[in-house]
Amino acid sequence: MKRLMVLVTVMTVLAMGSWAWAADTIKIGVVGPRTGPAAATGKAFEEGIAIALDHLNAKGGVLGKQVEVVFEDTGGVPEKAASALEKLATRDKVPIVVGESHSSSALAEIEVANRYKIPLIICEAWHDDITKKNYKWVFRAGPVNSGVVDFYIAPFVKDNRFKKVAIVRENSDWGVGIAEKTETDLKNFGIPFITLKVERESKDFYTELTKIKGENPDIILAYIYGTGLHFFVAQAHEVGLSPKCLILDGAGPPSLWDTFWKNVGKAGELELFMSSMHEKVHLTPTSRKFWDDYKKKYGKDPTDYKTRSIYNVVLIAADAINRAKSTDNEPIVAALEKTNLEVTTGIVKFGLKQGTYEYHQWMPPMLVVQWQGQKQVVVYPKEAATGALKKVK
Amino acid sequence: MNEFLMYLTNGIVIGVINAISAIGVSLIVGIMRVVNFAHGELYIFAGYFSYHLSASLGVPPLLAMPLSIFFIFLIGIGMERTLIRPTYGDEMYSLIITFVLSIVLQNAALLIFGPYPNKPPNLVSGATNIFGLYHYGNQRLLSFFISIGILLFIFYLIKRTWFGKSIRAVSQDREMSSLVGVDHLRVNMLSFGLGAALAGAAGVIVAPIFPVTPTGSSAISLNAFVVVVLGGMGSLKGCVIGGLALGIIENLGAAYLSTMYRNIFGFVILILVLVFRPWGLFGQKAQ
Amino acid sequence: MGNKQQAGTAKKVGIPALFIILAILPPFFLSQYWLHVMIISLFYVMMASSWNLIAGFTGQVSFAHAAFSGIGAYASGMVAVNLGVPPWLGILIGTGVAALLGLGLGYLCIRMGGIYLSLTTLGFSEILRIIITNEDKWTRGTMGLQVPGFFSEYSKANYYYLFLVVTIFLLIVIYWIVHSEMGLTFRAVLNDELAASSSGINTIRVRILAFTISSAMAGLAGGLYGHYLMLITPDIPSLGQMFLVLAMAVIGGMGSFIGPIVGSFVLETLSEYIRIYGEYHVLLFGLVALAMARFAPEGLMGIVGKKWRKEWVH
Amino acid sequence: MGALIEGKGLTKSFGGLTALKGVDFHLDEGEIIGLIGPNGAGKTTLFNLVSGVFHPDSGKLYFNSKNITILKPFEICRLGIARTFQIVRPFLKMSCFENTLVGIIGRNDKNGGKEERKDEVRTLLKFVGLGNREQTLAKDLTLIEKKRLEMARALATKPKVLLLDEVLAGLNPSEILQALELIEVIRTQLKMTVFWIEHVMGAIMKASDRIIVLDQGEKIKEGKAEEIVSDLKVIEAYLGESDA
Repeated sequence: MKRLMVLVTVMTVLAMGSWAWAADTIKIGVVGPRTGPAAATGKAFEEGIAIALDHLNAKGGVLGKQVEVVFEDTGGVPEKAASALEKLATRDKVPIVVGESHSSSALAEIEVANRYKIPLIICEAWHDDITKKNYKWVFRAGPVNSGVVDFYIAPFVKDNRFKKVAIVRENSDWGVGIAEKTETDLKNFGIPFITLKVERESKDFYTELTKIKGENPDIILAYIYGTGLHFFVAQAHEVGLSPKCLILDGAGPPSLWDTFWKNVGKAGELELFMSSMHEKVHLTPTSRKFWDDYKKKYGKDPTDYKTRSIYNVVLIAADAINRAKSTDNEPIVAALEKTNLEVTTGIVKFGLKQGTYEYHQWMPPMLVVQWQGQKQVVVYPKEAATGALKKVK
Repeated sequence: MNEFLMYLTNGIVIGVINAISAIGVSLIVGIMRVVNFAHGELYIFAGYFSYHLSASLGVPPLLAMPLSIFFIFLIGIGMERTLIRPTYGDEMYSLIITFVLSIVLQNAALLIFGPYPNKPPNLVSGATNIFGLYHYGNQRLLSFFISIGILLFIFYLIKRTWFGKSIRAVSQDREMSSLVGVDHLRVNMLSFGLGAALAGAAGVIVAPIFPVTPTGSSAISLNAFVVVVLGGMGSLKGCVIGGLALGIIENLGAAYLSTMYRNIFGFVILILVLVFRPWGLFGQKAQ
Repeated sequence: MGNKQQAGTAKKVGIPALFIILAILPPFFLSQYWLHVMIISLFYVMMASSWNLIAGFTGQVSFAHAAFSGIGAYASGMVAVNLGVPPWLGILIGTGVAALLGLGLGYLCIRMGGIYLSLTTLGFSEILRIIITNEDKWTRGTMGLQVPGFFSEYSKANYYYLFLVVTIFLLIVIYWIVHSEMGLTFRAVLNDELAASSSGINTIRVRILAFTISSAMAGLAGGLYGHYLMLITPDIPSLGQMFLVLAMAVIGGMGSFIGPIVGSFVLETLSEYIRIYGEYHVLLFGLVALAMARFAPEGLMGIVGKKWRKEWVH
Repeated sequence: MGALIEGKGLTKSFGGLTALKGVDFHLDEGEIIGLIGPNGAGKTTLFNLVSGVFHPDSGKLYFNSKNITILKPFEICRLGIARTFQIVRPFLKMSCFENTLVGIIGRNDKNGGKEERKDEVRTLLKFVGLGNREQTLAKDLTLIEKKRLEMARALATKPKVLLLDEVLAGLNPSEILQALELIEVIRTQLKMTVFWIEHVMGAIMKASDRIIVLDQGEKIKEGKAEEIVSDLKVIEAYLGESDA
């Protein structure tokens, strides 16, 4: 009986141990995958956050207090993502949350944000619905599927006169959404295409590639996020599909990870990928400053553009709190709606017209980059191009 | 037609590797009545060992492969001594121990090697045009021949050597074998090590083709279990035929039925076998 | 003798009653966050205790327990999303589907004995995962199925009480089964299958029965869990989840009534405290479970003391 | 009116080893029948066939003229054939009371309330001499007590035939006498037929109505005790064993 009581007491004490910290810092919540198949994104986020904090705190922080970040892991899984946001809202009681790079996770998170009425700025989850749902508390300062396809991928395919497209998509919200949008646009342009579904963590694509080869396309739009893309690219070369048929990595970062060249070998030559960052393309002074400070801090050039995306949203969040002069949700949302802030990719202004995905949405300009002799060459859009698209006859 | 041949080739190559991995499981089940759920993790560890040995430490890939297999053999022996030995005779206990062990090893791999797939350097690069019909990756062809070599070696080991005879004696009749002077604790330990080493062999062969990830281990274990049940527990020949059958069925199924359901075909057959021939396609019906 | 028995009865009724009174209190002093932890713990109590019913009391190691909770969750979630069935009814449907599939699976593989059951249930989990991921039209695959909650107004306290009531209900059923003649046959089968069979016990039927009941309970727990999270993902029927349930039962003490309950609360609370170490808490739990299984097969309950345990189990 | 149990041409082999070769036998109602033979003669295998643990490779088994060759152990038990084991198999982690109760549940009849069943268990435990051991766990019993407990469990299924596998092993002479009395009571009061394997020759000769002798899987002799003792083949079989 005594043991029972001890047990009950211990459990109660454990349960009551609340996490009340003295609030002498402003805490910004971050959600993103630090573990799981896309843990590289978490690493990129960490670097971007560190630079953002350096910049913010050097200027005296926010509302006179130092800024601190609470980074909750989502594992790239919607269930964990929802629970991560819930923890930030109920345990850490942060005034605002930023981040995320998986559409499926983001779609789970916006429901929680809406439930707890906590402002959330998404940076790298592209699904239309994230802003199309028109939740008052949800913003996005990053690419959106429809925008990426309408302004970049579809025109790129059309302008470069590709004759037949193979769309290969993973089974995720991002994959499904961006593939559907691409199909619509290609239909409008009258370009023939086929679509194949693949598993994100698959490692053997011989079957799919053999099928694609039978259709004889001249470009593959690969909507696969993660190292799966590497094996896809390498095996496409093995079965003799590429480089005659080019491959466009519709997300981007996987083509920039350290492991890319190791995994694909010479099959990586002429591969294309989406990006919002290039050594020679600096749209704002902040972009230059970020590039320089990154090099100073990490001793190398930044590769994954998501480092910069998270940097941007931390700055946007800090700016909103500063202007709201409060850490309460309503004033922060009001301030966000009036955002007019220069970040690395341009000047952020959120759309306010309800009814479409453009509500609370701001999209940075994107680039189509090609690996040419292991160098990144911007090949689209024309006005930003640093070289011409190379094809193999 | 060319496509069909291509799918078939892929099925056979993967089937042979399946067989090696499955023999590792089958050996341990046949001799000790222990299902090693940590089989897939040993395979993954071997893949990472060969990657780190060759990519990070600069050991030549051809040396890194046997070295990794040997490490896994030692790990297998260690596992048997510390965790598996006390479970002999208690099926439930051994199932729980090896399942928990698989989770521990999987997470240890995440901690040590990180979540990313890694591949040791290819021994050969490029592709060969097979009879002018289709292109096939050279590394895959090489892996196929190495696998055949390993299979022949295992058959020799088990059919022709003293060790193989003791193994067969113990798996047929534990009491009889101890009467004729076989030290079955020692046989258990060595065969557990051998089973582990076979998981490792499959791992190092596959790693350059399909890079290993810590989270991929359970699929590998399941694959081996399907083959073992297909072929009949404890049957070597069954493993080879079961492995080939699974490889071919999966690849043809993926090609002509559904790529997404690639991994389900094996299980469907597993369930059918369990319903109609629970002792396996090639095993013997026993009481 | 009569007095002693009365005192025993008083203890048997009094202690649970005390617990129930204590259990009513948390929403009055716990933060939302810790209430959430309590709710999740209650889910694990249901899972670990019902798994213990087959593993601890009939000696069958099923790796499909998380899968059955997933079946309950998806069945209930899908009828809610596609047909507008209210969650209250949905979870009953989910429980029924889990029971039926449990019966079918049990019928297929139990007659072949322990190893086959474990392998088949593992394969079943994998089949389920593949189907859920691929039939995204219905299940939304890894993207997660968003489902309605139980209450129109979201309230942690309401959910807590709902979980509490169902958990207590399940525990009473389990307690009743274990102490009934059915429970006695479970234990007989666990102790010695041949002897039980030779004493007229239809061991296959007993095993299938235990497996079906336990699967149905997992289905119920899963349904509740899904409608609490309002998001159903393949993580619910995953092997990772299965491991947590198994670890809770093993660490708490298999084959004891209290063991899995204690195990669930201890591990879930602990995992909140060591969450800052990310994924490593799974590794840590694994190591603890391994050490327990190897050196203290009766779990925490075996360590805490046999006398105390006896009062409860017998 | 045929035999209660009848076996025809029972053959069973394991791997390459033939344990039983075409054995015929029968039990009549109310008999006490002894089964003897050297080690490895196939006695326990015969019990395992009758109780459904194994099924014969060929041959048939009848109980009350019903074919029971391929029934499962629990079905055979419910028909009225109960057994004990040579190497005892009580439910170790259960009390004597619970062990016996399993036998009653195994009957699968819905007769009797909870209290009646409890009384029945107590009566049975007293009958086998474990009246004061109700709550003791089976694993804490002595070997002899475990054998008694198995007997109680078997009796609880209310069998018409009781198969006893070496229940006397390890008993001292006065205990053997008690046990023989018990067997006699089982026949006269409980009206059961007893089929038993025993190595204690004196006892089995004294208590059995008829004796069956197995050697190397074959029935070499059957008859009354006197006939068995004087039979050369039987003596050879046993001598052969002591030589080995």
